[in-house]
Amino acid sequence: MKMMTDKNLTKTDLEGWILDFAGQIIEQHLVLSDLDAASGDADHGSNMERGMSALLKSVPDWDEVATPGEFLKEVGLHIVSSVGGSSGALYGTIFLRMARAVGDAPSINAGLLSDAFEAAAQGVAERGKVKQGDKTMFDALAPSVQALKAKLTEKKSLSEALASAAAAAEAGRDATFDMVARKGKSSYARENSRGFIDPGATSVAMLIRSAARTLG
Amino acid sequence: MKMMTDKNLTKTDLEGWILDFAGQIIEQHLVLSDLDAASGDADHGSNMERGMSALLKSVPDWDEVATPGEFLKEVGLHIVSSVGGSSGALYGTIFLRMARAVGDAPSINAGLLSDAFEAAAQGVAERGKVKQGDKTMFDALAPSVQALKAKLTEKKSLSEALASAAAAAEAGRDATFDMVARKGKSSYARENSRGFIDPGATSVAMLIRSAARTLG
Amino acid sequence: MKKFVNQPSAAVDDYVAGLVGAHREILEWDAENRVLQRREVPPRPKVGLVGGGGSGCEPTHSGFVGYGMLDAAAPGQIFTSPVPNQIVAATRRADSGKGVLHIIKNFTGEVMNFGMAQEILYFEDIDVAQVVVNDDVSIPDDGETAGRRGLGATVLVEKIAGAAAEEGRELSEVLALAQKVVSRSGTFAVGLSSCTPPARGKPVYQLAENEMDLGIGISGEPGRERVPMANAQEIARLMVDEVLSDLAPQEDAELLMLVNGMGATPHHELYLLAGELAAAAEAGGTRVTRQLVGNFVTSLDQAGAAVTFLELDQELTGLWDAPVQTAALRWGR
Amino acid sequence: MKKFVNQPSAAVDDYVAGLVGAHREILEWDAENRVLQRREVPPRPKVGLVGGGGSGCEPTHSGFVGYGMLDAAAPGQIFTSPVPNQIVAATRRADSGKGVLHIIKNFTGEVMNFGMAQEILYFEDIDVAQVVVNDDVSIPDDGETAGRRGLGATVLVEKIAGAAAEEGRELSEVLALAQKVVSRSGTFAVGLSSCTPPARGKPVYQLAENEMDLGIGISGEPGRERVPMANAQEIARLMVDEVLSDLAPQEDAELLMLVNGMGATPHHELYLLAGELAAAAEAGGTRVTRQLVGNFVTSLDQAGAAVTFLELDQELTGLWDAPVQTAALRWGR
Ligand SMILES: Nc1ncnc2c1ncn2[C@@H]1O[C@H](COP(=O)(O)OP(=O)(O)O)[C@@H](O)[C@H]1O
Ligand SMILES: Nc1ncnc2c1ncn2[C@@H]1O[C@H](COP(=O)(O)OP(=O)(O)O)[C@@H](O)[C@H]1O
Ligand SMILES: [Mg+2]
Ligand SMILES: [Mg+2]
Ligand SMILES: [Mg+2]
Ligand SMILES: [Mg+2]
Repeated sequence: MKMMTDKNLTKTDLEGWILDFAGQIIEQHLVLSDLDAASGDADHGSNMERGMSALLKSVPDWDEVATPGEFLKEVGLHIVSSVGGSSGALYGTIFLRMARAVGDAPSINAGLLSDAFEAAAQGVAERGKVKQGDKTMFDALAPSVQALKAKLTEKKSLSEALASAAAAAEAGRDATFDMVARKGKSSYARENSRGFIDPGATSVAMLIRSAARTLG
Repeated sequence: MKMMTDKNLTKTDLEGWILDFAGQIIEQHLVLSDLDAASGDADHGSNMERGMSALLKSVPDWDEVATPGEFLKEVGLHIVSSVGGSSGALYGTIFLRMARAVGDAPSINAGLLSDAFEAAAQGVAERGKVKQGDKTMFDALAPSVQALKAKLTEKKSLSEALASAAAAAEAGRDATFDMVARKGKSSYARENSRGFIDPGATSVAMLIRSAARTLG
Repeated sequence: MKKFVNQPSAAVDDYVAGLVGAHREILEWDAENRVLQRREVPPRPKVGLVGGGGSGCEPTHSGFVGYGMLDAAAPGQIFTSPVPNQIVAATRRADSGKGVLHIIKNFTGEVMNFGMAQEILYFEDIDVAQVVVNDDVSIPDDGETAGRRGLGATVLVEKIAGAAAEEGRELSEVLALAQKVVSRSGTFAVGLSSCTPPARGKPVYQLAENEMDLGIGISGEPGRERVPMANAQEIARLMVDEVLSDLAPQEDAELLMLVNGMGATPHHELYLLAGELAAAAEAGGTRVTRQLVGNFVTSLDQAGAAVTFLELDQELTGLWDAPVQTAALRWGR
Repeated sequence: MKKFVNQPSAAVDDYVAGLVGAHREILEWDAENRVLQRREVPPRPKVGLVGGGGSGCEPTHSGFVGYGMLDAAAPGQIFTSPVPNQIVAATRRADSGKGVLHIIKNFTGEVMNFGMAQEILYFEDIDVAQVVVNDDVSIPDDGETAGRRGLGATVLVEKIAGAAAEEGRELSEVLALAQKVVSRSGTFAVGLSSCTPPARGKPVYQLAENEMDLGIGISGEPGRERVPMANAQEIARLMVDEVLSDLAPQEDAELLMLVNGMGATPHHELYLLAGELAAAAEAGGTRVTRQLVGNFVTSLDQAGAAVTFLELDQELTGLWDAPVQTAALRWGR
């Protein structure tokens, strides 16, 4: 459907991604809060919804924003300054690190996109002092980045690679079901956090699925 | 069953009455509180229960108390100082006024008992600034006193007169169902107080029924 | 029932023990007479102030015993007014030769038991005056009820009369001030839930999830009418309208506003409501120059709130601002 | 959901409006930066104190802005820590040249957002120190969790560090005192109900009628374990045991005890519980020499209570007793 090639994503493409993601979040926010209710504080959906609604309102006014890097930075700053909570800092970090990674490139090819996602995952690991298996969004993000990289190394198309990344994110999300949380508010529930899917992993899986849908 | 005549009630007879009444209250106190819950503050049963339990504990120690008047006064003081609330003041008044009416008579005949009940009703009317139809205990007490007096005037036995008084009290109690409260906490509910039986009228009906059972 | 309570029948005693333990510098419990009293007898004679009423409405009156407010309080059982003996003992304690003011909330039980206490005190050498607080505008003044209940104005009467007594004024002046506060106050309360008396173990009544109860009191009895739940601004307008249309303060009046939680209403909601209440009052032209927001005249664990307005003048404002040091109200010391 | 609230998304703004309106002499709201600050800039330079955290825990931190406690607070959305921009603005406001102490409750979101604020502030000419409050003994210190939460000790840190700052002490000293309070404090909380965030409109979780939830926090997340409801004395013993076995105060230690309601727990129950808590603590040989009882670190409309013990010394006691004048804590002025 898209007329661009696999390889060169513009600011407009990224905007398509983020608007799609924002739409998903706004649609699903009650589900995300319900997931957070199981062992957290029941606000992941409303946090993300607040940030994404504000973003949707504000994006049309970003006249100055031309490059993918500027766009990602604006998204990151916007999230940092409107979401709050863990997810505000973490989603903010995701986009700010992606922005740093893409620099002032006028467009993003598959390799750069993969580097940007890797930087994002690295950022979450640092900011959250988190590793895989801690039952957080990192359990969706890390495997999706690995899948993306692996597919691209195998010279698959970006479309295929992103599809695989989305599937990996969803598998990672589902794998949090059996984990015991070691980070974030759910960790206070210890053993009782088992048997629920992590809300942040769920929203991250939505983010990557959106990327596959809009950027692939 | 009783070996005494109709006419001469001793302190021991009165004690039988009050102990019977106390037992009834303790057994029925949840019902009384539930009645009070309909438009009052749901405590008439627990108020009366507290007073009657304390009374039951204390009666065996009233060695000095010899005359019916002394006994009634002791009951009244005891209620005034342990029940609190409207019913504490009102039941206290009932027994203190009865005590005043019987004075230091060594025993009570039917006429004196009738006078004592009349004084009690008068006391409630004064203390509560209440009249018939206000949906209070007075609606059970007043007709029972009238019935008692009427039967004795007709030269019926005390037993018969008390039975008639108890029936009148119960009819008065039931008549409160359709009334709108004008006194006490139920009066705040105005129209909404209709359709419930008044708790104080219910406990007073128990008091007179007890009298019929034990003094008749 | 889920409460921090031991034996329901010991709820009042256990509470008093905790209160006195936490405020030893202020309070003392006379267990025999069941009177809560100021630890320190005032250095010079002053008019004594005595409050009393059913428990479950804390911090009324227990939390208001101390410098600048009450000298003694007589707590009854839950929702049951104290017995005359307690009131008599509290009065004796509060008396330092200048007489004692009884502050009575207009509830049948309270009026009757204070009345019996006064009959007893008649024989003693203590001047006793009484003020009956009846600020509840939800009860029509038509003689068809037990009359307007004493609600939030009780706190204002105790604070203002207390400050006057502390200044050394005479009983007649303290009484006149208390009556002035009553005549210039009105309260309206809204319930969002019922409450659960410990001895009962279950709520007094049920409110549906979408209902609120207009015109409630402070002992769990149902209110005047149940209406659909509304938002804070709508509720505030309704409450302000109920009070100010009855109180009819002067245009431009300075008002003291007490926003009172019924026990289970959190700080966040009370202040949010306070903002809407002040806005609604000021929209009518009055000025809200003093505010007190918190759970002060409660009904156990009931959710809900009441607003009390007092039309101030310079004297009342000065006495309100005067120092106070009690368990529940403290400033200036 | 039955709450005094308008648009759920405006709950924080509407609350702040009410709070500031009721305490104009103390507070000011910087709406652009979303910072709640002292109206009066201190007459001479002092260490600034900044608190911040998710809303819904009021009066923490909003009710503690004022003389002797915080200079500014950054309230987040309900149960959501503030964003870095707010914290940066609050820090600028609190700075009067002697540096600023950030008081951070140990929650992931709070730690990360204060962390991001510090990265920004790094480029400004303001000394910033931080104390992370983590007094919740219900969380094992085994590295398998986000770590002990910051609960009731937050109030003690803010009061004691605030008094030290007011005395004119340097940032390093104020920080050291704050850390000393943290290291000598422990808290354990028990929930009797869940709570209802306005945006959610229904309770976070359900507790059965006969259950209580041990080891809860302050943002509605379920606690450590659900056990059958017990009476106040049993609950108090359990709570005291949890805290004191962890804190291990010296034999004969003097303790400050904060008995904190979670939002919907009435005065009557809190003081009743306080009596049992003090008795349980003193049965172990310690002495409870200071008490504070009320709803201070809350979780919206949750029912329940927490106890915090602080092992006092002369310096801490003196700073605790020093004057304070905020919306929620006031004495000595
Ligand atoms: N230390 C951490 N590292 C990575 N992700 C985390 C960490 N802590 C929490 N999260 C993620 O954040 C999500 C919760 O976000 P949210 O509910 O919006 O914030 P909060 O926990 O502050 O209420 C969790 O589901 C988890 O995926
Ligand atoms: N003014 C009054 N005169 C006579 N009886 C009254 C009056 N007010 C209340 N009562 C009686 O008292 C009963 C309530 O007693 P109780 O519940 O124990 O006291 P309270 O109303 O103080 O809670 C009512 O059912 C009514 O019969
Ligand atoms: Mg959350
Ligand atoms: Mg009653
Ligand atoms: Mg009662
Ligand atoms: Mg949160």
